[in-house]
Amino acid sequence: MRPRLLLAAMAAACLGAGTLLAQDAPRLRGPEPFTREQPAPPMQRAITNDVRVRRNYPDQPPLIPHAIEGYALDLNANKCMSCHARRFTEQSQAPMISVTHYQDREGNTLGGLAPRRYACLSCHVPQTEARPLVENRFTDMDALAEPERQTGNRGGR
Amino acid sequence: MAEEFHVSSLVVHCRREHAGTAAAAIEAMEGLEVHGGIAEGKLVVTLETTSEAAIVERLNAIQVMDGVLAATLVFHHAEPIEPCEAIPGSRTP
Amino acid sequence: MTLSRRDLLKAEAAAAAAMAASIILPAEAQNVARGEELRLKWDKAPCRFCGTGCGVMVGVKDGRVVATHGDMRAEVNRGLNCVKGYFLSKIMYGADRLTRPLMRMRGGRFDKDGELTPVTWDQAFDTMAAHWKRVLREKGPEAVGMFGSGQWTMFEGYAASKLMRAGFRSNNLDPNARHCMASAAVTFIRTFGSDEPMGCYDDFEHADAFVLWGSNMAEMHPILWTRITDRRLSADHVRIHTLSTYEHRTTDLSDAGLVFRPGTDLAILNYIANHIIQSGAVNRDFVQKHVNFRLANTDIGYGLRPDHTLEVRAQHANDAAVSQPADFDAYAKLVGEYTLDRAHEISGVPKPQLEALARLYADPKAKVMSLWTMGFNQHVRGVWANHMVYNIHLLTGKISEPGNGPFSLTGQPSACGTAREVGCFSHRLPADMQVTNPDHRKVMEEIWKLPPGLLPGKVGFHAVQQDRMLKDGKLNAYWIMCNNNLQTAPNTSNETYPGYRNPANLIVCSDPYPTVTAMAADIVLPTAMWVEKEGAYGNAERRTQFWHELVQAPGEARSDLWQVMEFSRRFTTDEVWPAEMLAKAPEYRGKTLYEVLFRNGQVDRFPLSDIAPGYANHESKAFGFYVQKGIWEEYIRCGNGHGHDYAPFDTYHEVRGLRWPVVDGKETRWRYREGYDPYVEKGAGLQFYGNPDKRANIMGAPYEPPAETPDRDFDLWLVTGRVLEHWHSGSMTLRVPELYRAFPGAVLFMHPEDAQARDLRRGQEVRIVSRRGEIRSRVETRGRNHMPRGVVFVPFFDASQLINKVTLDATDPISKQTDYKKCAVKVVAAVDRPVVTPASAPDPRAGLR
Amino acid sequence: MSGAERASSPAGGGAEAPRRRGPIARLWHWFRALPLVRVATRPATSFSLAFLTLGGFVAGVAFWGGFNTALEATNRTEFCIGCHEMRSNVYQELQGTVHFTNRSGVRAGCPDCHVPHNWTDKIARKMQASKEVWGHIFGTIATREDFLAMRRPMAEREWARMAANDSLECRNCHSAQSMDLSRQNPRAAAAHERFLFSGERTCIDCHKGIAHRLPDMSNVPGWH
Repeated sequence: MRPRLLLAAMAAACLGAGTLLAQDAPRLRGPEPFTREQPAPPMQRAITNDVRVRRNYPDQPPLIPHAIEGYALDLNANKCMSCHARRFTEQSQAPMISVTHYQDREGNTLGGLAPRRYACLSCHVPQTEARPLVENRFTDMDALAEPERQTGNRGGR
Repeated sequence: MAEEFHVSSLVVHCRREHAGTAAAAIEAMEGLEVHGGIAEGKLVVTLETTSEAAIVERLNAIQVMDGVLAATLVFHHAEPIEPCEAIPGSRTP
Repeated sequence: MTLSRRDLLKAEAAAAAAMAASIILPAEAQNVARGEELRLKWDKAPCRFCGTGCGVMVGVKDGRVVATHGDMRAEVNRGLNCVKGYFLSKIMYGADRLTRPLMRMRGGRFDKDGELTPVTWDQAFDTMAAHWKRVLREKGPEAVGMFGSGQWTMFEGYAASKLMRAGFRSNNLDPNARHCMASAAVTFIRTFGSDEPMGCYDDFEHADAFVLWGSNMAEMHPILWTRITDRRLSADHVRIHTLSTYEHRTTDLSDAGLVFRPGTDLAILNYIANHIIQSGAVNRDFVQKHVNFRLANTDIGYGLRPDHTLEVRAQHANDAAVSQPADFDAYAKLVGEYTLDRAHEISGVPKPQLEALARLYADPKAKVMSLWTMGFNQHVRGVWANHMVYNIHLLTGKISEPGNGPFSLTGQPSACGTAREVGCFSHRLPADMQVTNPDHRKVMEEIWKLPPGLLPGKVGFHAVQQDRMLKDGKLNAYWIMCNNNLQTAPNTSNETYPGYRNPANLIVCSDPYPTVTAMAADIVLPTAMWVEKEGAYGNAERRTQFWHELVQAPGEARSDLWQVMEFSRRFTTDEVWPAEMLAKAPEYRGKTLYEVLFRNGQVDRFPLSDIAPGYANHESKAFGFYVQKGIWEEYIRCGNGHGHDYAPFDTYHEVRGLRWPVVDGKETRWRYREGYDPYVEKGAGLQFYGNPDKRANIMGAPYEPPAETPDRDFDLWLVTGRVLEHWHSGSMTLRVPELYRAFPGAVLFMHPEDAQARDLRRGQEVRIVSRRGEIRSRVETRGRNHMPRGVVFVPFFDASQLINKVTLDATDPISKQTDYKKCAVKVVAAVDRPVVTPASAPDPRAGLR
Repeated sequence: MSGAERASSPAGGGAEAPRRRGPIARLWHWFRALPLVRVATRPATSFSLAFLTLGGFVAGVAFWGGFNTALEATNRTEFCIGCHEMRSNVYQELQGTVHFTNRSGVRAGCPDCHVPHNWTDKIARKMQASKEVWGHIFGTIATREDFLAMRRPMAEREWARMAANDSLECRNCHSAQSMDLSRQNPRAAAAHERFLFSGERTCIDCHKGIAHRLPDMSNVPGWH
């Protein structure tokens, strides 16, 4: 057992970043050869650090930076709203749902959360610590409008 | 709570004959700007405020103006007033 | 906060409002502060993911998509998108986009066992053409095939269909929509004589009750679900009943969640029909005027290979689609066996729940909308299930009117527009016409200006059959476009992959990304996607939506439309048509297929100057005419005047889609109903005019068990499906970091007590084993799905956990659609053992004992 | 109940004496006939005082032990989910939560949250619980529908009980004193600091529906 572990560690150290890429690829592309067995990676932990994530563009729904496990979202109760509804934001210090959420399909402003917006998780999703397998080269409008501000900012995300 | 700034936009349907005066009244309000649509009776208006409450308040004020039929919110975006780099989104691995 | 960012946002806010009000702002107003460089160009496009067909506004800056948001003016979604739709901006920018054609090479030459190597388009196409010609010469048209897509634009599907049927004279064209909604499509035709729903999304705002048959809309059709929840939460009397084999987010928001044993929905449906009859709720007048009764052949097998025991044993495996005329009494007698007790016994659903549902359908005052997707369609008796829900609506007359009707949801963005309307199935031509009907072929030969008798009348290989034929060496030239079939076909290790690697076959895959399928192909062609080309999609409510080319595809990537047309240049009629056809049309001698099919005086009718100013169009530029417009105007001749009317090309670039039939510029919301549908004769009230006698068919059929049922060795039901965050096998969504991190890998959803009984715990690695193969996954006993005991669920989006190595390639014998929802597996702890690469694939016939 | 059925069944006692006794009567006679019982029921004539005292003590211990054993037996999750109402409703829901499985494998069973740990409260709770036996016998929540209809009043009873005892059962495991705020996420830490440590709220005020699904929450303070 021990020698095999050592060997594996050495191999990993030698190959470095190149190996990383090679390991990542099959996960998004499937095993090569196709019939090879793939171990299942561990389930990823949820990100629960409460840190707001910058949006890619203004209309992107904010991501959920906290745990939502066990939160009720059914006909009886909507747990999200017990913090994010306007009247609870002072005690919860959570961001209020956007004012667009008070409008019905016809554009009329309502007294509370519009029923069509009730299923929060259709648009807002929590995140795990999983490292994206492939980089995404999307650039936001700031990058195009103000290229100088982007240096050193995008790499970290 | 951190200072926020909110940008939103409205379409204000007016009676055509009142569109000019409504536009002037809207322009007179703080943070509001009319971008066009006077001829069509559908004003394109942007709002800059520091809270959601202010948006709703202005929206209500516009709705009761003379000649205004309806004011519909189209767009809304909010973010803290600090520079974007300070938003610790980049801390996540 | 810098001034410029604020101004940028303000400019966007103003643009959004202007767009919503259809106001063109003066230039200086758009450029709030910084002038030209801040301006985003906004255009409409339908979402590229599901069949809902949400409207999206796409913001472009410097040739790149930089923002998207829900289109306020789109009637489908009125400004809302689901999380996938909100991230459309990023789907084109995965770092591993394919930008050059790749071909398996060794020593500078094509070699099936070589490595994928960058080549030029000419090298790739020349190699393909040489192989295609050899196969056509040696084996004939039945040995070439194409696997298309419900993600194709309508133009692409049309061009491909033309090339396959008229060019290569082969009907071996099938779309991935076969896996998705063939059962619905086939049953619409069998019942109403015309495909696609009679109602539309406007039903959502009118119904008193919604019944979801095996559909998890909260995850799979989230925006339509917002319209249902809106209705449910806005009107107190509205009720939602959801039937499923497990509980999920949709049942969370339903008034009743009925969990039944896999496959037993048939018994529930027949019980409801029986209840309607027994309680006197049959709408006699409606039935007398508008309905015929038929009884289906029974014991029809499971669409497996013909030598499979189950097929040999089945009495009507070879005439599964046949039915006999009957009358009300015969039908009533058949469903009379399905009493409440029996339905409960078979399905396991508590009686009060069954009774409440039956009463709802029987209540003449309640307007009921029935909805379904994969639960019904991916079903070895999918056609029957579809029939049975129509039966209920036809018995009660609750159909074709606001709030009342059966509605089939679709998974692919243009399953309706491309696969069904344009006719990309192996048995179909455009506008509901069938390849087996000589009159229909004649119509198409005339429209396509072909010599009479050119179009083949034999139904081609359907999706699963194509894989079997590839493996058996009977299909040797194969082009897969715009889908990931090696990941999504059933029983892939045994039935799909061997065909790809069969030395006799050349496999070509066109895709924007290196998918599982692409990496197993011999030639990989880089494809322009979504707004990198001009396109048209048809959604589930018959709405046709257009979009412009907004950005340029990376590198040498070209659209599927360009690829098909460019490939057609490499064949002359002499090479692919028999001499007697050329004798009938001597003017076509020596012409290329491109000239005959696309330079035919119709498709090439519109000049480049017709393209709306300010928009690129890479296909039209390449070929010198407005390709999409020419195709559209030729295509709409197939259905105009026959209940499948569309508006002229340019109209669709202006509007947010129109629902066909579009007659005199007006769309149709409820087909077959006077007052809404111009095809219904005055005074008739209602006419199912798709059938010659203008009546719909009630089809009686019994409950028959699934192909494979859990037993002592394989003791669990396996159900597969999708998740909210990932669509289209994850090929695009997994490349969006936010979507990837929301649901990074597949898991095995399992009841905690089932886990405990196997000494498993949440997060533990397990093997999921069937008689066909196995994969490794991780146990999930919590989260969005609540499994009943004995049933497990695994999503199929994850390329590292290919659950379709485990699934069974049983299909509905009538629609040929695969049943991905029912097979028997066992789940055991994954003990660490060295990874063994099997020398050869497992025994392919090891399907069932 | 099952005894009565057996007695009336033909296979029960066809060969027995003509005068058939009821099951309780038969049991009583059998009990009375036991030699030890016969001795015990006879007035003491020749036992010493010491013997009687000692005997009394032993009997007391035995009774106490038996009582406690019974108490313990009814204080296990297995006992609670012995009836289908608990097994197919609340227990199913519990299994999907952090109180059932978690990182360290500490599990909270039914009694951990629903039965107080100190003796007097426990006995009081047990006496209340006799009502649940009543409910079981009369089928108050025999079906899923009945259960769902009763969910709000039942939940309200538990919320009220926990609000009244300052969430005693939560605090048996989760002591405010033992919390390490640096290990909580900022949102939780801030909420605990502001509401829990100040005594303004008790656990159940915020943490409703953490082990079971919630009833209709309309008009519940803090819920939308």
